[in-house]
Amino acid sequence: MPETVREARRLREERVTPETSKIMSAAEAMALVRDGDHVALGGTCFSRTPMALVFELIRQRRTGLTVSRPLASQECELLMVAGAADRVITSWLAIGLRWGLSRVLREYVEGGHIEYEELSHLSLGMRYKAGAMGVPYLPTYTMLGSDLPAGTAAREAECPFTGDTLLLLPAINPDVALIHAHSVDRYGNARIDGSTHMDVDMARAASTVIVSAERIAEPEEIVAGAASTALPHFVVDAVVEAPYGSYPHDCHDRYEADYDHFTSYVDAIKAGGTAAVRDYLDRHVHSQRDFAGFLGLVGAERLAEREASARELSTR
Amino acid sequence: MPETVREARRLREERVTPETSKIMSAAEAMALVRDGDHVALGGTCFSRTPMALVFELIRQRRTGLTVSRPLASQECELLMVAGAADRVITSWLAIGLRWGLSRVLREYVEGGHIEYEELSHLSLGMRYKAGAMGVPYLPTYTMLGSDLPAGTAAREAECPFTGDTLLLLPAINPDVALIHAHSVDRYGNARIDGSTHMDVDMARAASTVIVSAERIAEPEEIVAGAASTALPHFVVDAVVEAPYGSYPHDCHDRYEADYDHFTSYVDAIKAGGTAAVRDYLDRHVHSQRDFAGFLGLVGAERLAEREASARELSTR
Amino acid sequence: MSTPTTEYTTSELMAATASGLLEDGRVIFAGVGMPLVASAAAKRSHAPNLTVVLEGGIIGPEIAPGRLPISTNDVRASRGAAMLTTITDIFLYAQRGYFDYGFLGAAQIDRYGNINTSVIGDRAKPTVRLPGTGGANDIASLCNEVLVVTQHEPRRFVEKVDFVTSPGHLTGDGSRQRAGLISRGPTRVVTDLALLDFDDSGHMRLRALQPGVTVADVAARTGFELPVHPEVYELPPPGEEILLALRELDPDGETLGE
Amino acid sequence: MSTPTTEYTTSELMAATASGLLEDGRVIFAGVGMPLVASAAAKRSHAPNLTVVLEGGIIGPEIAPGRLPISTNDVRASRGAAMLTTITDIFLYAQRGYFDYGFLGAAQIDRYGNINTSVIGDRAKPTVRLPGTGGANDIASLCNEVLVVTQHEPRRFVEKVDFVTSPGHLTGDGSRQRAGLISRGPTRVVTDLALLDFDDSGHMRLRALQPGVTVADVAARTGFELPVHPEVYELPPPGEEILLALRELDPDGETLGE
Repeated sequence: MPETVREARRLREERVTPETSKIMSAAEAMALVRDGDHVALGGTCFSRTPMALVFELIRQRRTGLTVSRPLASQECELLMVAGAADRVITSWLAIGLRWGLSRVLREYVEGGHIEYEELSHLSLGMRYKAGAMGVPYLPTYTMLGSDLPAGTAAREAECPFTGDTLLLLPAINPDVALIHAHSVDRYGNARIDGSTHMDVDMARAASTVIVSAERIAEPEEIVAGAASTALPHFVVDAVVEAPYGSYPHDCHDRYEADYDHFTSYVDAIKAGGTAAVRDYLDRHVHSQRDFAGFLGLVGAERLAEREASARELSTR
Repeated sequence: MPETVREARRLREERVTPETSKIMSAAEAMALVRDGDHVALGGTCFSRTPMALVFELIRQRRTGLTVSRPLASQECELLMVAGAADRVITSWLAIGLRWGLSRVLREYVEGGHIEYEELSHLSLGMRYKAGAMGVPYLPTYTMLGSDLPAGTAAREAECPFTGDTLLLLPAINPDVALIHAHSVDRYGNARIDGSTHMDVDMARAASTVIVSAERIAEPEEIVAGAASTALPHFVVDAVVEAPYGSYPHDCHDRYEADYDHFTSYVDAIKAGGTAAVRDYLDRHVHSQRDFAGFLGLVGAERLAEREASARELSTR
Repeated sequence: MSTPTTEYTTSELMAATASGLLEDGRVIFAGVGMPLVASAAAKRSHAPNLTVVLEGGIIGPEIAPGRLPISTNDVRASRGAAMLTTITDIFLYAQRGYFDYGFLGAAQIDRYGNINTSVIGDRAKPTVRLPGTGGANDIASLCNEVLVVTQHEPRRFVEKVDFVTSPGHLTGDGSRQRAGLISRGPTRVVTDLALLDFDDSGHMRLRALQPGVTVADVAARTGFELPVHPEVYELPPPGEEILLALRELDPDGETLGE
Repeated sequence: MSTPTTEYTTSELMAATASGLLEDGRVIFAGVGMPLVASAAAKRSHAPNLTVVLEGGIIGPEIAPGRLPISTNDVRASRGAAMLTTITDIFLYAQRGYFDYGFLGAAQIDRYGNINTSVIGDRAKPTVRLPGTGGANDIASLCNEVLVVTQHEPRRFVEKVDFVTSPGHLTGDGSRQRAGLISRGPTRVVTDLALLDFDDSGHMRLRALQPGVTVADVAARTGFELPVHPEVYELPPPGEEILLALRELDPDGETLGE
């Protein structure tokens, strides 16, 4: 990762990202990630996780990654057990409240097998935002007085205007951001429906940005909803078409998460420990040529059922 | 204006803004503004200016105001000549490039009749954003080395992480923000189409927020486009229905500005100096009971023509 | 639901008590699980103009009965919302002072209302690695006042938390303000045994008892000495309206079953 | 247009020269007026994949012929854009390093490329109060490199600007970097007489001449001593393609009439 925001800026200055087609396969896009990179993952918890890209990253057996994410979930368990990630920066890690503590997190942290940095949600958000704004840090009043800052790069400082105690959060400029969007045109102009979580800041902070999307839109469609464009083309380096690209996680207004899938996954871990996660990876990732293979295992019927479930909830 | 962001926070903490109807007339809403307040005006240059509210503020003969705005235009000339504003904070003031230098600005600044603080666009944006984020300042790399910071509240500081020279911009927390939106529900959930300029930050920074809108929407309509809501109800204190509420300025995708109106206005000033502005105010503001009176002078035909002109440009 | 409203689970009792603390017309930042159910039920009963805010960047969701959100970001959580923004942005609203209440659960809470959801044991080499703060630290740091709801067990109510994830009154006597925090911190803790508040020094105090519970019962389940308010009183049992609202939202007892 | 492309106005000449500096595939932050017309014309001729950005928060507008924006925020300016965001946000993209070129006009410019659009005379008591910086200071501070287009008049090309609104190379010799600025500053100035660049010390220099102009002509219209590049050359007259593009955009000569 670039040491400073100025270095990140220099990398960005050197790069020309013209308005030309950036469409490629997930495999081609994940070849842009190098061992040891800091990879920021879009979405949060089991929502709008760039799962098609994460599966491909694991399939390509990338190693030594630092992974950051607002709330980490199954995808981070997979990345840890696959040996892809050896450092995680997040505010929280579990599958979801209903599935209890993460056994994988417990084993990896309690056993000292992973470097784990816990930050509050807003603090991580400020770090991405500083990176996106091109400033070395942002000040806040959060995390003060707690035991959290001691384990992080944050530092306290006195406000030169008011004398207040502030916590300064230094910029994160990830090497790579992986984002799953609802639609994107071939140039990279991306649209995300619903909450954009921390995706926009993490992408703009990153040196390389890969966007997968439920579908490729025509540029005219992006123009027609220009006020809803989340990322402009010049932020984006690669565009990947990935229908159901967050599955088994959810995608706002498109499909609910596959809660039964999570339950089977967690039950298997309860019974077999992290070996069950390796089995999961063998079956769902390594035995499959691509993400479509995994979706084939899930089956069209199940996908349709999760879509119907999201439609039932819609008030739009 | 509250001295610090903490004081602004205390004011906001004390206030309860429940989800109940906040609809009132422009006259009632402008009665919330006190002499001497810092009033931030939404939109920029001749775009989406809250003109119905500004006209009412002048009609009520408020005085001693500090007015801030990203690019100031005709509305600030009117506020200066009306004697409402005696301090202006902006990055630029003229009607628009086509109409040359502002004679009013020249007379008021060169004659020492107004306190005038010039900040760069981003610097003013950072000051509103700090106020909106609830932090005492934000750091940037802009304005360094130029002659602009000397006349402002900004100060240089060394970055504690990188040693870089940074310019720290202190928060502005206006007493009042006046915003013109495309639609708003009775609770204050407001939608702005197109660029939101600096409106969202200035509103969230302010202690009192008054939103006028082209039309009042049903809450269900706001929900249906929830990702496009610019301001949530708890930020907003008053809701004013004001069709053509930016006129003679423009409103994105609704109507173009009335360029002929500007030309007549400027020609009159060229011929008669600031007395012509007083005539303009007498005719368009003080002789009218409300903004509808002004629109009546403009005439339905002209309004329709400006709407048609905006439609011709639409690619949506 | 066929269960009569004279019977209720421990969770229903806690949710009902917590719900009763919420004044109408306010804005509440709720965590998922019991805080969200209690808030949504309040909105369906005595506080129709309560605005619920969720950390996924969701303002004013309408929770569908039987479809309680499982996370504060999921498809269910954003149903019927008036505004959808980012995670970071929602916490910036909190920092600016827009949120009257923050509403949290707790794995461990101490005499000063400090909450631990990070690690049991040593930070560097924990005995149990918990999921972590999520937005809880920010809610505790930034919302105007903080409400906590948790079960009353000695292992939860400890002398001193192993790790301060979410700041309460720290070590009391103004230490919260001295640390630079800009909001009031926890004001009430709701449990299955009691309603607790905090004295002027920031120390937790027994304020009221759940029906049929004694002061001694509470003391026995609290891992530190708990002062008793001079006018301690007994809370009423949950009213019919709030119980029906809770059961409509959670018909299968997913959140309130125990 | 009936005017043959062998004839052109001074403004058309400047716009054509400026347009020729823009490489395809880049992102350009353009001010309204000649910078925008030159950028839009480049996009219609040799640089179809150029992305224009306007300070109103507008990314990738398609300018309608005959409907040139009058401000960088108006209804015309956002036509056909791929993204509409805020003013502040667009400058944050600049700060992050996304914009290859910033493109400005100038009321006054000095030997180090510093620009004044604020005041003639004393700041506190100016002789002429100009409209001010708008986003010009930010463009000059933050875009990766800055292009300037202005008429070549002695009152514009001054020894030292009365007020540094938009920083160029300040006092030369690395002073720009020492002030903390993070980008390169001005690299080229286009006028009706010449194309100027900057030497290693940050001093403006005559690089090329417009057709039929001599070095002496330029010196006579420049208010400071102007070094001449050892390989000074004559620019070609505007090509037919760019002139037609300019005239299609501005058929009534509103911007390029003089």
